[in-house]
Amino acid sequence: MIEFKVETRDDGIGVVTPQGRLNMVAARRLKEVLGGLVGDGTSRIVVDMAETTFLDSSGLGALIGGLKSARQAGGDLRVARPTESVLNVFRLTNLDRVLRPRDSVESAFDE
Amino acid sequence: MIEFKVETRDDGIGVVTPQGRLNMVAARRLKEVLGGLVGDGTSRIVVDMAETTFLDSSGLGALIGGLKSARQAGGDLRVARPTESVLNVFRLTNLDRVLRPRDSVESAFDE
Amino acid sequence: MSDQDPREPDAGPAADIASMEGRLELSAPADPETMELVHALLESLWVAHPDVLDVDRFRFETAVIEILANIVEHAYQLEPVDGERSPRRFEIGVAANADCLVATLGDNGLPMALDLSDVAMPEDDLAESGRGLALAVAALDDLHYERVGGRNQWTLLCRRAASA
Amino acid sequence: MSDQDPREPDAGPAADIASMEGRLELSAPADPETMELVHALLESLWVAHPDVLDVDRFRFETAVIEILANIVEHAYQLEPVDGERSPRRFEIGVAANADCLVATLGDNGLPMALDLSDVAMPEDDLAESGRGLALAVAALDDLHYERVGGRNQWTLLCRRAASA
Ligand SMILES: Nc1ncnc2c1ncn2[C@@H]1O[C@H](COP(=O)(O)OP(=O)(O)O)[C@@H](O)[C@H]1O
Ligand SMILES: Nc1ncnc2c1ncn2[C@@H]1O[C@H](COP(=O)(O)OP(=O)(O)O)[C@@H](O)[C@H]1O
Repeated sequence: MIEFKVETRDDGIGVVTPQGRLNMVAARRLKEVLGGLVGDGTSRIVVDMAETTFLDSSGLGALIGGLKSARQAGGDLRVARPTESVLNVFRLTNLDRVLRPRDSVESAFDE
Repeated sequence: MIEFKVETRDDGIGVVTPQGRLNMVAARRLKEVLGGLVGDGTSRIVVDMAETTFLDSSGLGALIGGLKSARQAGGDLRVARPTESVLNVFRLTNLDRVLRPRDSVESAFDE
Repeated sequence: MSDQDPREPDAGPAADIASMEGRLELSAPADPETMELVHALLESLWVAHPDVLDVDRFRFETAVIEILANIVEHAYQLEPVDGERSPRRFEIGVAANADCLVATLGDNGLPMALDLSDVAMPEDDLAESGRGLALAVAALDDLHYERVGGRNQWTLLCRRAASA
Repeated sequence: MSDQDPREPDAGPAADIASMEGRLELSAPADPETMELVHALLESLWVAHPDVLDVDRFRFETAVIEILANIVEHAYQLEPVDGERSPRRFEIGVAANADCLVATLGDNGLPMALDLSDVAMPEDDLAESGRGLALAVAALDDLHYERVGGRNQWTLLCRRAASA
Protein backbone atom coordinates (compact mmCIF):
# COMPACT_ATOMS: atom_id res chain seq x y z
CA MET A 1 0.00 0.00 0.00
CA ILE A 2 0.99 3.61 -0.41
CA GLU A 3 1.14 6.55 1.95
CA PHE A 4 1.30 10.21 0.96
CA LYS A 5 3.26 12.67 3.08
CA VAL A 6 2.00 16.18 2.37
CA GLU A 7 3.48 19.40 3.74
CA THR A 8 3.38 23.07 2.83
CA ARG A 9 6.69 24.86 3.24
CA ASP A 10 7.15 28.42 4.58
CA ASP A 11 7.68 29.67 1.03
CA GLY A 12 4.22 28.34 0.10
CA ILE A 13 5.48 25.39 -1.92
CA GLY A 14 3.61 22.14 -1.33
CA VAL A 15 5.70 18.97 -1.06
CA VAL A 16 4.00 15.62 -1.71
CA THR A 17 5.94 12.42 -0.99
CA PRO A 18 4.33 9.20 -2.25
CA GLN A 19 5.77 6.35 -0.17
CA GLY A 20 5.31 3.01 -1.90
CA ARG A 21 3.84 1.95 -5.24
CA LEU A 22 2.09 4.52 -7.37
CA ASN A 23 -0.28 2.22 -9.29
CA MET A 24 -3.94 2.34 -10.31
CA VAL A 25 -5.33 2.40 -6.77
CA ALA A 26 -2.79 4.94 -5.55
CA ALA A 27 -3.20 7.20 -8.60
CA ARG A 28 -6.76 8.07 -7.60
CA ARG A 29 -5.56 9.15 -4.20
CA LEU A 30 -2.64 11.18 -5.65
CA LYS A 31 -5.12 12.97 -7.93
CA GLU A 32 -7.18 13.93 -4.88
CA VAL A 33 -4.13 15.06 -2.92
CA LEU A 34 -2.84 17.25 -5.79
CA GLY A 35 -6.32 18.60 -6.58
CA GLY A 36 -6.79 19.43 -2.89
CA LEU A 37 -3.52 21.39 -2.73
CA VAL A 38 -4.28 23.45 -5.84
CA GLY A 39 -7.86 23.98 -4.66
CA ASP A 40 -6.52 25.34 -1.37
CA GLY A 41 -4.32 27.85 -3.18
CA THR A 42 -1.04 25.89 -3.24
CA SER A 43 -0.20 25.95 -6.95
CA ARG A 44 3.55 25.36 -6.70
CA ILE A 45 4.05 21.69 -5.91
CA VAL A 46 7.07 19.40 -5.68
CA VAL A 47 6.44 15.66 -5.85
CA ASP A 48 9.35 14.01 -4.05
CA MET A 49 9.68 10.57 -5.66
CA ALA A 50 12.62 9.28 -3.62
CA GLU A 51 10.33 6.78 -1.89
CA THR A 52 8.16 5.90 -4.91
CA THR A 53 9.14 2.32 -5.63
CA PHE A 54 6.87 1.84 -8.66
CA LEU A 55 5.03 4.07 -11.13
CA ASP A 56 2.52 3.06 -13.81
CA SER A 57 0.62 4.93 -16.53
CA SER A 58 -2.23 5.85 -14.20
CA GLY A 59 0.27 7.33 -11.73
CA LEU A 60 1.79 9.25 -14.65
CA GLY A 61 -1.72 10.45 -15.55
CA ALA A 62 -2.23 11.74 -12.00
CA LEU A 63 1.10 13.61 -12.15
CA ILE A 64 0.19 15.20 -15.50
CA GLY A 65 -3.30 16.07 -14.26
CA GLY A 66 -1.70 17.79 -11.27
CA LEU A 67 0.80 19.58 -13.51
CA LYS A 68 -2.00 20.94 -15.68
CA SER A 69 -4.15 22.18 -12.82
CA ALA A 70 -1.13 23.71 -11.06
CA ARG A 71 -0.23 25.59 -14.26
CA GLN A 72 -3.83 26.72 -14.76
CA ALA A 73 -3.67 28.20 -11.27
CA GLY A 74 -0.51 30.09 -12.19
CA GLY A 75 1.94 27.66 -10.61
CA ASP A 76 3.74 24.49 -11.64
CA LEU A 77 4.37 20.89 -10.58
CA ARG A 78 7.90 19.53 -10.47
CA VAL A 79 9.17 16.05 -9.67
CA ALA A 80 12.32 15.50 -7.66
CA ARG A 81 14.60 12.60 -6.86
CA PRO A 82 12.93 9.80 -8.88
CA THR A 83 14.03 6.25 -8.10
CA GLU A 84 15.59 4.20 -10.93
CA SER A 85 12.28 2.41 -11.41
CA VAL A 86 10.35 5.69 -11.80
CA LEU A 87 13.02 7.21 -14.07
CA ASN A 88 12.74 4.14 -16.29
CA VAL A 89 9.01 4.84 -16.82
CA PHE A 90 9.66 8.54 -17.53
CA ARG A 91 12.12 7.49 -20.22
CA LEU A 92 9.96 4.77 -21.80
CA THR A 93 7.07 7.26 -22.14
CA ASN A 94 9.28 10.17 -23.28
CA LEU A 95 7.93 12.21 -20.39
CA ASP A 96 11.36 13.00 -18.98
CA ARG A 97 11.09 16.32 -20.84
CA VAL A 98 7.63 17.27 -19.54
CA LEU A 99 8.33 15.92 -16.06
CA ARG A 100 12.01 16.87 -15.96
CA PRO A 101 13.31 15.34 -12.72
CA ARG A 102 15.11 17.71 -10.30
CA ASP A 103 17.97 16.63 -8.10
CA SER A 104 16.57 17.99 -4.86
CA VAL A 105 13.25 18.98 -3.33
CA GLU A 106 14.67 22.25 -1.97
CA SER A 107 15.95 23.56 -5.29
CA ALA A 108 13.16 22.19 -7.49
CA PHE A 109 11.71 25.67 -8.05
CA ASP A 110 15.07 27.50 -8.28
CA GLU A 111 14.86 27.88 -12.04
CA MET B 1 10.67 -10.75 5.42
CA ILE B 2 11.97 -10.48 8.95
CA GLU B 3 14.73 -8.52 10.60
CA PHE B 4 16.29 -9.25 13.98
CA LYS B 5 17.49 -6.37 16.14
CA VAL B 6 20.06 -7.70 18.65
CA GLU B 7 21.63 -5.72 21.48
CA THR B 8 23.43 -6.53 24.70
CA ARG B 9 22.54 -4.25 27.60
CA ASP B 10 24.97 -2.90 30.23
CA ASP B 11 23.65 -5.47 32.73
CA GLY B 12 24.68 -8.23 30.31
CA ILE B 13 21.17 -9.13 29.22
CA GLY B 14 20.72 -9.75 25.50
CA VAL B 15 17.64 -8.28 23.84
CA VAL B 16 16.46 -9.79 20.55
CA THR B 17 13.65 -8.07 18.63
CA PRO B 18 12.21 -10.03 15.70
CA GLN B 19 10.58 -7.49 13.38
CA GLY B 20 8.07 -9.14 11.06
CA ARG B 21 6.81 -12.68 10.64
CA LEU B 22 8.44 -15.46 12.62
CA ASN B 23 7.71 -18.39 10.29
CA MET B 24 9.67 -21.38 8.98
CA VAL B 25 12.30 -19.34 7.15
CA ALA B 26 12.73 -16.86 9.99
CA ALA B 27 12.87 -19.58 12.68
CA ARG B 28 16.16 -20.89 11.33
CA ARG B 29 17.66 -17.44 11.60
CA LEU B 30 16.28 -16.89 15.13
CA LYS B 31 17.86 -20.19 16.19
CA GLU B 32 21.21 -18.96 14.94
CA VAL B 33 20.84 -15.57 16.64
CA LEU B 34 19.91 -17.14 20.02
CA GLY B 35 22.60 -19.83 19.71
CA GLY B 36 25.16 -17.13 18.90
CA LEU B 37 24.26 -15.08 21.98
CA VAL B 38 24.48 -18.06 24.36
CA GLY B 39 27.70 -19.21 22.67
CA ASP B 40 29.20 -15.76 23.28
CA GLY B 41 28.37 -15.94 26.98
CA THR B 42 25.06 -14.04 26.99
CA SER B 43 22.79 -16.54 28.71
CA ARG B 44 20.12 -14.13 29.92
CA ILE B 45 17.99 -13.18 26.91
CA VAL B 46 14.79 -11.22 26.44
CA VAL B 47 12.91 -11.70 23.17
CA ASP B 48 10.92 -8.52 22.60
CA MET B 49 7.89 -9.62 20.54
CA ALA B 50 6.19 -6.24 20.20
CA GLU B 51 7.02 -6.19 16.48
CA THR B 52 6.48 -9.89 15.78
CA THR B 53 3.39 -9.89 13.60
CA PHE B 54 3.13 -13.67 13.18
CA LEU B 55 4.47 -16.75 14.95
CA ASP B 56 4.22 -20.39 13.86
CA SER B 57 5.25 -23.71 15.40
CA SER B 58 8.77 -23.52 13.98
CA GLY B 59 9.20 -20.05 15.53
CA LEU B 60 7.95 -21.54 18.80
CA GLY B 61 10.51 -24.32 18.42
CA ALA B 62 13.30 -21.77 17.98
CA LEU B 63 12.16 -19.94 21.15
CA ILE B 64 12.10 -23.18 23.15
CA GLY B 65 15.47 -24.25 21.77
CA GLY B 66 16.87 -20.87 22.87
CA LEU B 67 15.23 -21.23 26.28
CA LYS B 68 16.83 -24.63 26.80
CA SER B 69 20.32 -23.60 25.80
CA ALA B 70 20.10 -20.39 27.87
CA ARG B 71 19.09 -22.45 30.93
CA GLN B 72 21.85 -24.99 30.28
CA ALA B 73 24.29 -22.09 30.36
CA GLY B 74 22.90 -20.97 33.71
CA GLY B 75 20.63 -18.23 32.37
CA ASP B 76 17.10 -18.00 31.02
CA LEU B 77 15.07 -16.76 28.05
CA ARG B 78 12.03 -14.59 28.58
CA VAL B 79 9.54 -13.18 26.11
CA ALA B 80 8.14 -9.69 26.47
CA ARG B 81 5.30 -7.69 24.95
CA PRO B 82 3.79 -10.30 22.60
CA THR B 83 1.35 -9.00 19.96
CA GLU B 84 -2.23 -10.36 20.05
CA SER B 85 -1.36 -12.69 17.18
CA VAL B 86 1.64 -14.16 19.04
CA LEU B 87 -0.27 -14.44 22.31
CA ASN B 88 -2.96 -16.36 20.48
CA VAL B 89 -0.38 -19.00 19.44
CA PHE B 90 1.04 -19.22 22.99
CA ARG B 91 -2.48 -19.93 24.25
CA LEU B 92 -3.42 -22.47 21.56
CA THR B 93 -0.24 -24.45 22.30
CA ASN B 94 -0.50 -24.10 26.12
CA LEU B 95 2.96 -22.55 26.12
CA ASP B 96 1.87 -19.40 27.92
CA ARG B 97 3.11 -21.08 31.11
CA VAL B 98 6.53 -22.07 29.78
CA LEU B 99 6.96 -18.84 27.82
CA ARG B 100 5.16 -16.58 30.32
CA PRO B 101 4.97 -13.19 28.58
CA ARG B 102 6.35 -10.18 30.50
CA ASP B 103 4.90 -6.70 30.22
CA SER B 104 8.18 -4.93 29.56
CA VAL B 105 11.64 -5.66 28.24
CA GLU B 106 13.28 -3.72 31.08
CA SER B 107 11.64 -5.65 33.92
CA ALA B 108 11.60 -9.08 32.22
CA PHE B 109 14.32 -10.38 34.55
CA ASP B 110 13.10 -8.60 37.70
CA GLU B 111 11.66 -11.75 39.23
CA MET C 1 -10.80 -31.90 14.27
CA SER C 2 -12.73 -33.41 11.38
CA ASP C 3 -16.30 -34.45 11.99
CA GLN C 4 -16.45 -35.92 8.51
CA ASP C 5 -15.46 -39.48 7.74
CA PRO C 6 -12.15 -39.10 5.89
CA ARG C 7 -12.70 -42.35 3.98
CA GLU C 8 -15.90 -41.10 2.40
CA PRO C 9 -15.82 -38.48 -0.34
CA ASP C 10 -18.07 -35.61 0.72
CA ALA C 11 -19.52 -32.43 -0.75
CA GLY C 12 -18.23 -30.32 2.13
CA PRO C 13 -16.06 -27.23 2.04
CA ALA C 14 -13.64 -28.87 -0.41
CA ALA C 15 -16.35 -28.92 -3.02
CA ASP C 16 -17.54 -25.41 -2.13
CA ILE C 17 -14.46 -23.25 -2.52
CA ALA C 18 -14.36 -23.50 -6.32
CA SER C 19 -17.69 -21.68 -6.42
CA MET C 20 -16.96 -19.09 -3.72
CA GLU C 21 -16.82 -15.56 -5.07
CA GLY C 22 -13.65 -13.61 -4.56
CA ARG C 23 -11.58 -16.73 -3.95
CA LEU C 24 -7.82 -16.41 -4.44
CA GLU C 25 -5.94 -19.37 -5.93
CA LEU C 26 -2.19 -19.81 -6.15
CA SER C 27 0.00 -22.53 -7.61
CA ALA C 28 3.69 -22.32 -6.75
CA PRO C 29 6.81 -24.32 -5.88
CA ALA C 30 6.64 -25.96 -2.44
CA ASP C 31 9.60 -23.92 -1.14
CA PRO C 32 9.97 -22.23 2.22
CA GLU C 33 10.45 -18.97 0.28
CA THR C 34 6.91 -19.16 -1.12
CA MET C 35 5.52 -18.77 2.40
CA GLU C 36 5.79 -14.97 2.23
CA LEU C 37 3.61 -15.04 -0.88
CA VAL C 38 0.94 -17.02 0.97
CA HIS C 39 0.99 -14.41 3.74
CA ALA C 40 0.43 -11.80 0.97
CA LEU C 41 -2.44 -13.92 -0.39
CA LEU C 42 -4.12 -13.80 3.01
CA GLU C 43 -3.50 -10.06 3.32
CA SER C 44 -5.27 -9.63 0.02
CA LEU C 45 -8.19 -11.69 1.34
CA TRP C 46 -8.47 -9.40 4.38
CA VAL C 47 -8.40 -6.29 2.17
CA ALA C 48 -11.36 -7.75 0.25
CA HIS C 49 -13.10 -8.72 3.52
CA PRO C 50 -12.41 -5.92 5.99
CA ASP C 51 -15.17 -7.21 8.27
CA VAL C 52 -13.30 -10.39 9.26
CA LEU C 53 -12.34 -10.04 12.93
CA ASP C 54 -8.69 -10.23 14.04
CA VAL C 55 -9.40 -13.30 16.13
CA ASP C 56 -10.55 -15.18 13.00
CA ARG C 57 -7.69 -13.84 10.87
CA PHE C 58 -5.15 -15.04 13.42
CA ARG C 59 -6.42 -18.59 13.68
CA PHE C 60 -6.98 -18.99 9.95
CA GLU C 61 -3.50 -17.65 9.06
CA THR C 62 -1.93 -19.88 11.74
CA ALA C 63 -3.62 -23.00 10.38
CA VAL C 64 -2.90 -22.22 6.70
CA ILE C 65 0.79 -21.58 7.36
CA GLU C 66 1.14 -24.71 9.54
CA ILE C 67 -0.40 -26.99 6.90
CA LEU C 68 1.72 -25.39 4.20
CA ALA C 69 4.86 -25.73 6.33
CA ASN C 70 4.09 -29.44 6.75
CA ILE C 71 3.73 -29.84 3.00
CA VAL C 72 7.04 -28.09 2.41
CA GLU C 73 8.77 -30.03 5.16
CA HIS C 74 7.27 -33.50 5.19
CA ALA C 75 5.42 -34.32 2.02
CA TYR C 76 8.58 -34.73 -0.03
CA GLN C 77 11.04 -36.00 2.55
CA LEU C 78 11.66 -39.42 0.99
CA GLU C 79 12.27 -38.11 -2.50
CA PRO C 80 15.86 -37.97 -3.70
CA VAL C 81 17.28 -34.50 -3.23
CA ASP C 82 19.59 -33.31 -5.96
CA GLY C 83 21.27 -30.01 -6.75
CA GLU C 84 18.57 -28.96 -9.23
CA ARG C 85 15.20 -27.79 -8.02
CA SER C 86 12.72 -30.58 -8.67
CA PRO C 87 9.15 -29.67 -9.63
CA ARG C 88 7.59 -29.85 -6.20
CA ARG C 89 4.47 -27.75 -6.30
CA PHE C 90 1.42 -27.00 -4.23
CA GLU C 91 -1.92 -25.34 -4.90
CA ILE C 92 -3.76 -23.19 -2.39
CA GLY C 93 -7.20 -21.61 -2.53
CA VAL C 94 -8.59 -19.25 0.11
CA ALA C 95 -12.03 -17.68 0.35
CA ALA C 96 -14.39 -16.03 2.81
CA ASN C 97 -18.11 -15.65 3.06
CA ALA C 98 -20.35 -14.26 5.78
CA ASP C 99 -20.11 -17.45 7.85
CA CYS C 100 -16.68 -18.93 7.33
CA LEU C 101 -13.13 -18.84 6.07
CA VAL C 102 -12.12 -21.76 3.88
CA ALA C 103 -8.78 -22.90 2.51
CA THR C 104 -7.83 -25.86 0.36
CA LEU C 105 -4.26 -27.04 -0.05
CA GLY C 106 -3.14 -29.68 -2.49
CA ASP C 107 0.25 -31.17 -3.32
CA ASN C 108 1.75 -33.99 -5.30
CA GLY C 109 3.94 -35.30 -2.46
CA LEU C 110 3.88 -38.53 -0.47
CA PRO C 111 0.71 -39.52 1.36
CA MET C 112 0.48 -38.49 4.99
CA ALA C 113 0.88 -41.36 7.43
CA LEU C 114 -0.87 -39.79 10.40
CA ASP C 115 -4.42 -40.16 11.66
CA LEU C 116 -5.63 -36.62 12.32
CA SER C 117 -7.78 -37.72 15.23
CA ASP C 118 -4.62 -38.80 17.10
CA VAL C 119 -2.91 -35.43 16.75
CA ALA C 120 -2.02 -33.78 20.08
CA MET C 121 0.46 -31.31 21.52
CA PRO C 122 3.72 -33.02 22.60
CA GLU C 123 3.77 -34.30 26.21
CA ASP C 124 7.07 -32.55 26.77
CA ASP C 125 6.51 -28.79 27.16
CA LEU C 126 10.10 -28.25 26.07
CA ALA C 127 9.81 -30.24 22.83
CA GLU C 128 11.15 -28.16 19.97
CA SER C 129 8.90 -29.65 17.29
CA GLY C 130 5.75 -31.68 16.77
CA ARG C 131 3.21 -28.91 17.42
CA GLY C 132 2.33 -27.95 13.83
CA LEU C 133 -0.66 -30.17 13.12
CA ALA C 134 -1.99 -29.90 16.69
CA LEU C 135 -1.83 -26.12 16.40
CA ALA C 136 -3.73 -26.19 13.09
CA VAL C 137 -6.37 -28.49 14.61
CA ALA C 138 -6.70 -26.22 17.66
CA ALA C 139 -7.06 -23.12 15.46
CA LEU C 140 -9.70 -24.55 13.12
CA ASP C 141 -13.28 -25.71 13.39
CA ASP C 142 -12.58 -28.41 10.85
CA LEU C 143 -9.48 -29.92 9.27
CA HIS C 144 -9.98 -32.53 6.62
CA TYR C 145 -7.36 -34.63 4.83
CA GLU C 146 -7.87 -36.80 1.78
CA ARG C 147 -5.61 -38.61 -0.66
CA VAL C 148 -7.19 -38.08 -4.10
CA GLY C 149 -5.69 -39.32 -7.35
CA GLY C 150 -2.13 -39.42 -6.06
CA ARG C 151 -2.46 -35.99 -4.44
CA ASN C 152 -2.81 -34.81 -0.85
CA GLN C 153 -5.86 -32.60 -0.35
CA TRP C 154 -6.36 -30.56 2.80
CA THR C 155 -9.49 -28.56 3.59
CA LEU C 156 -9.45 -26.01 6.40
CA LEU C 157 -12.53 -24.39 7.88
CA CYS C 158 -12.91 -21.55 10.40
CA ARG C 159 -16.42 -20.58 11.40
CA ARG C 160 -16.35 -16.82 11.84
CA ALA C 161 -17.01 -15.36 15.28
CA ALA C 162 -20.17 -13.26 15.44
CA SER C 163 -18.96 -9.65 15.30
CA ALA C 164 -19.56 -7.55 18.40
CA MET D 1 5.97 -5.12 -30.39
CA SER D 2 4.89 -8.54 -31.58
CA ASP D 3 6.89 -10.17 -34.30
CA GLN D 4 4.41 -13.03 -34.42
CA ASP D 5 1.29 -12.93 -36.52
CA PRO D 6 -1.49 -12.44 -33.94
CA ARG D 7 -4.05 -14.24 -36.15
CA GLU D 8 -2.04 -17.43 -36.19
CA PRO D 9 -1.93 -19.70 -33.16
CA ASP D 10 1.69 -20.36 -32.29
CA ALA D 11 3.71 -22.50 -29.93
CA GLY D 12 5.60 -19.49 -28.56
CA PRO D 13 5.99 -18.37 -24.97
CA ALA D 14 2.27 -18.96 -24.26
CA ALA D 15 2.81 -22.67 -24.70
CA ASP D 16 6.05 -22.65 -22.76
CA ILE D 17 5.15 -21.16 -19.39
CA ALA D 18 3.13 -24.17 -18.23
CA SER D 19 6.30 -26.22 -18.32
CA MET D 20 8.65 -23.63 -16.82
CA GLU D 21 10.00 -24.65 -13.44
CA GLY D 22 9.32 -22.37 -10.52
CA ARG D 23 6.43 -20.64 -12.28
CA LEU D 24 3.94 -18.83 -10.05
CA GLU D 25 0.27 -18.91 -11.01
CA LEU D 26 -2.54 -16.87 -9.51
CA SER D 27 -6.27 -16.75 -10.15
CA ALA D 28 -8.14 -13.88 -8.50
CA PRO D 29 -10.94 -11.34 -8.91
CA ALA D 30 -10.14 -8.64 -11.50
CA ASP D 31 -10.24 -5.87 -8.89
CA PRO D 32 -7.85 -2.93 -8.51
CA GLU D 33 -7.18 -4.23 -4.99
CA THR D 34 -5.68 -7.46 -6.36
CA MET D 35 -2.86 -5.43 -7.92
CA GLU D 36 -0.87 -5.44 -4.68
CA LEU D 37 -0.98 -9.23 -4.70
CA VAL D 38 0.48 -9.31 -8.21
CA HIS D 39 3.31 -7.05 -7.04
CA ALA D 40 3.89 -9.62 -4.25
CA LEU D 41 3.85 -12.41 -6.86
CA LEU D 42 6.65 -10.64 -8.74
CA GLU D 43 8.59 -10.03 -5.54
CA SER D 44 8.42 -13.76 -4.89
CA LEU D 45 9.73 -14.41 -8.41
CA TRP D 46 12.72 -12.12 -7.73
CA VAL D 47 13.45 -13.89 -4.44
CA ALA D 48 13.59 -17.17 -6.37
CA HIS D 49 15.73 -15.56 -9.12
CA PRO D 50 18.11 -13.17 -7.37
CA ASP D 51 20.24 -12.95 -10.52
CA VAL D 52 17.63 -11.03 -12.53
CA LEU D 53 18.96 -7.50 -13.05
CA ASP D 54 17.02 -4.45 -11.84
CA VAL D 55 16.66 -3.17 -15.38
CA ASP D 56 14.81 -6.36 -16.38
CA ARG D 57 12.71 -6.42 -13.19
CA PHE D 58 11.57 -2.85 -13.81
CA ARG D 59 10.42 -3.36 -17.36
CA PHE D 60 8.77 -6.71 -16.67
CA GLU D 61 6.87 -5.37 -13.64
CA THR D 62 5.81 -2.29 -15.60
CA ALA D 63 4.42 -4.36 -18.46
CA VAL D 64 2.65 -6.92 -16.22
CA ILE D 65 0.94 -4.21 -14.17
CA GLU D 66 -0.10 -2.23 -17.28
CA ILE D 67 -1.69 -5.25 -18.94
CA LEU D 68 -3.44 -6.20 -15.70
CA ALA D 69 -4.64 -2.61 -15.21
CA ASN D 70 -6.13 -2.73 -18.71
CA ILE D 71 -7.91 -5.95 -17.91
CA VAL D 72 -9.33 -4.49 -14.71
CA GLU D 73 -10.28 -1.22 -16.40
CA HIS D 74 -11.35 -2.08 -19.93
CA ALA D 75 -12.15 -5.72 -20.37
CA TYR D 76 -15.44 -5.49 -18.48
CA GLN D 77 -16.53 -1.94 -19.22
CA LEU D 78 -19.70 -2.80 -21.14
CA GLU D 79 -21.01 -5.25 -18.57
CA PRO D 80 -23.83 -4.12 -16.30
CA VAL D 81 -22.47 -2.90 -12.99
CA ASP D 82 -24.54 -3.76 -9.96
CA GLY D 83 -24.03 -3.41 -6.23
CA GLU D 84 -22.88 -7.00 -5.84
CA ARG D 85 -19.43 -8.07 -6.94
CA SER D 86 -19.81 -10.08 -10.14
CA PRO D 87 -17.43 -12.98 -10.80
CA ARG D 88 -14.85 -11.13 -12.88
CA ARG D 89 -11.64 -13.03 -12.66
CA PHE D 90 -8.22 -13.16 -14.24
CA GLU D 91 -5.37 -15.67 -14.26
CA ILE D 92 -1.72 -14.75 -14.29
CA GLY D 93 1.39 -16.90 -14.60
CA VAL D 94 4.95 -15.60 -14.28
CA ALA D 95 8.23 -17.44 -14.74
CA ALA D 96 11.90 -16.85 -15.37
CA ASN D 97 14.67 -18.85 -16.93
CA ALA D 98 18.26 -18.00 -17.81
CA ASP D 99 17.20 -16.18 -20.99
CA CYS D 100 13.87 -14.55 -20.38
CA LEU D 101 11.01 -13.47 -18.18
CA VAL D 102 7.56 -14.63 -19.29
CA ALA D 103 4.06 -13.75 -18.13
CA THR D 104 0.67 -14.92 -19.33
CA LEU D 105 -2.53 -13.14 -18.41
CA GLY D 106 -6.01 -14.44 -19.19
CA ASP D 107 -9.49 -13.10 -18.47
CA ASN D 108 -13.08 -13.81 -19.35
CA GLY D 109 -13.90 -10.21 -20.33
CA LEU D 110 -14.80 -8.62 -23.65
CA PRO D 111 -12.44 -9.04 -26.60
CA MET D 112 -9.94 -6.23 -27.13
CA ALA D 113 -10.74 -4.04 -30.12
CA LEU D 114 -7.24 -2.67 -30.72
CA ASP D 115 -4.56 -3.75 -33.14
CA LEU D 116 -1.38 -3.93 -31.07
CA SER D 117 0.79 -2.86 -34.00
CA ASP D 118 -1.01 0.54 -34.01
CA VAL D 119 -0.32 1.25 -30.36
CA ALA D 120 1.68 4.44 -29.74
CA MET D 121 2.21 7.07 -27.06
CA PRO D 122 -0.40 9.85 -27.26
CA GLU D 123 0.54 12.82 -29.53
CA ASP D 124 -0.32 15.22 -26.72
CA ASP D 125 2.46 15.18 -24.09
CA LEU D 126 -0.08 16.40 -21.55
CA ALA D 127 -2.63 13.62 -22.19
CA GLU D 128 -3.65 12.10 -18.87
CA SER D 129 -4.33 8.61 -20.24
CA GLY D 130 -3.72 6.35 -23.21
CA ARG D 131 -0.13 5.37 -22.39
CA GLY D 132 -0.72 1.96 -20.82
CA LEU D 133 -0.42 -0.37 -23.78
CA ALA D 134 2.30 1.72 -25.43
CA LEU D 135 4.29 1.56 -22.20
CA ALA D 136 3.90 -2.23 -22.03
CA VAL D 137 4.99 -2.56 -25.66
CA ALA D 138 8.00 -0.29 -25.05
CA ALA D 139 9.02 -2.28 -21.96
CA LEU D 140 8.77 -5.73 -23.57
CA ASP D 141 10.56 -7.62 -26.30
CA ASP D 142 7.29 -9.26 -27.29
CA LEU D 143 3.62 -8.69 -26.46
CA HIS D 144 1.13 -11.11 -27.91
CA TYR D 145 -2.67 -11.00 -27.74
CA GLU D 146 -5.09 -13.76 -28.67
CA ARG D 147 -8.79 -14.39 -28.21
CA VAL D 148 -9.09 -18.10 -27.33
CA GLY D 149 -12.36 -19.82 -26.48
CA GLY D 150 -14.10 -16.68 -25.30
CA ARG D 151 -11.08 -15.58 -23.27
CA ASN D 152 -8.44 -12.90 -23.71
CA GLN D 153 -4.92 -14.31 -23.57
CA TRP D 154 -1.89 -12.07 -23.27
CA THR D 155 1.71 -13.28 -23.41
CA LEU D 156 4.54 -11.01 -22.31
CA LEU D 157 8.20 -11.64 -22.98
CA CYS D 158 11.34 -9.83 -21.76
CA ARG D 159 14.66 -11.09 -22.99
CA ARG D 160 17.06 -10.73 -20.07
CA ALA D 161 19.98 -8.35 -20.41
CA ALA D 162 23.36 -10.10 -20.28
CA SER D 163 24.64 -9.51 -16.76
CA ALA D 164 27.75 -7.36 -16.49
N1 LIG E 1 2.08 -33.27 5.02
C1 LIG E 1 2.63 -34.31 5.72
N2 LIG E 1 3.08 -35.41 5.07
C2 LIG E 1 3.64 -36.42 5.74
N3 LIG E 1 3.82 -36.45 7.08
C3 LIG E 1 3.42 -35.39 7.78
C4 LIG E 1 2.81 -34.27 7.14
N4 LIG E 1 2.51 -33.36 8.09
C5 LIG E 1 2.91 -33.91 9.25
N5 LIG E 1 3.46 -35.13 9.10
C6 LIG E 1 3.97 -35.99 10.17
O1 LIG E 1 3.43 -35.56 11.38
C7 LIG E 1 4.43 -35.26 12.34
C8 LIG E 1 4.00 -34.10 13.19
O2 LIG E 1 3.96 -32.94 12.36
P1 LIG E 1 3.81 -31.53 13.03
O3 LIG E 1 2.72 -31.58 14.02
O4 LIG E 1 3.66 -30.52 11.95
O5 LIG E 1 5.16 -31.27 13.77
P2 LIG E 1 6.61 -31.02 13.16
O6 LIG E 1 6.45 -30.63 11.72
O7 LIG E 1 7.13 -29.92 14.02
O8 LIG E 1 7.34 -32.31 13.36
C9 LIG E 1 5.67 -34.98 11.52
O9 LIG E 1 6.86 -35.20 12.21
C10 LIG E 1 5.48 -35.89 10.33
O10 LIG E 1 5.98 -37.18 10.63
N1 LIG F 1 -7.96 -5.29 -22.17
C1 LIG F 1 -8.59 -4.38 -22.97
N2 LIG F 1 -9.83 -4.65 -23.43
C2 LIG F 1 -10.46 -3.75 -24.23
N3 LIG F 1 -9.95 -2.59 -24.62
C3 LIG F 1 -8.73 -2.25 -24.20
C4 LIG F 1 -7.98 -3.14 -23.35
N4 LIG F 1 -6.81 -2.56 -23.09
C5 LIG F 1 -6.82 -1.39 -23.74
N5 LIG F 1 -7.97 -1.18 -24.41
C6 LIG F 1 -8.31 -0.01 -25.24
O1 LIG F 1 -7.10 0.65 -25.59
C7 LIG F 1 -7.12 2.00 -25.20
C8 LIG F 1 -5.73 2.42 -24.76
O2 LIG F 1 -5.42 1.74 -23.56
P1 LIG F 1 -4.19 2.18 -22.71
O3 LIG F 1 -3.03 2.34 -23.62
O4 LIG F 1 -4.00 1.23 -21.60
O5 LIG F 1 -4.55 3.58 -22.12
P2 LIG F 1 -5.65 3.94 -21.01
O6 LIG F 1 -6.00 2.70 -20.30
O7 LIG F 1 -4.92 4.93 -20.17
O8 LIG F 1 -6.77 4.55 -21.78
C9 LIG F 1 -8.14 2.09 -24.09
O9 LIG F 1 -8.71 3.36 -23.96
C10 LIG F 1 -9.15 1.02 -24.53
O10 LIG F 1 -10.06 1.57 -25.41
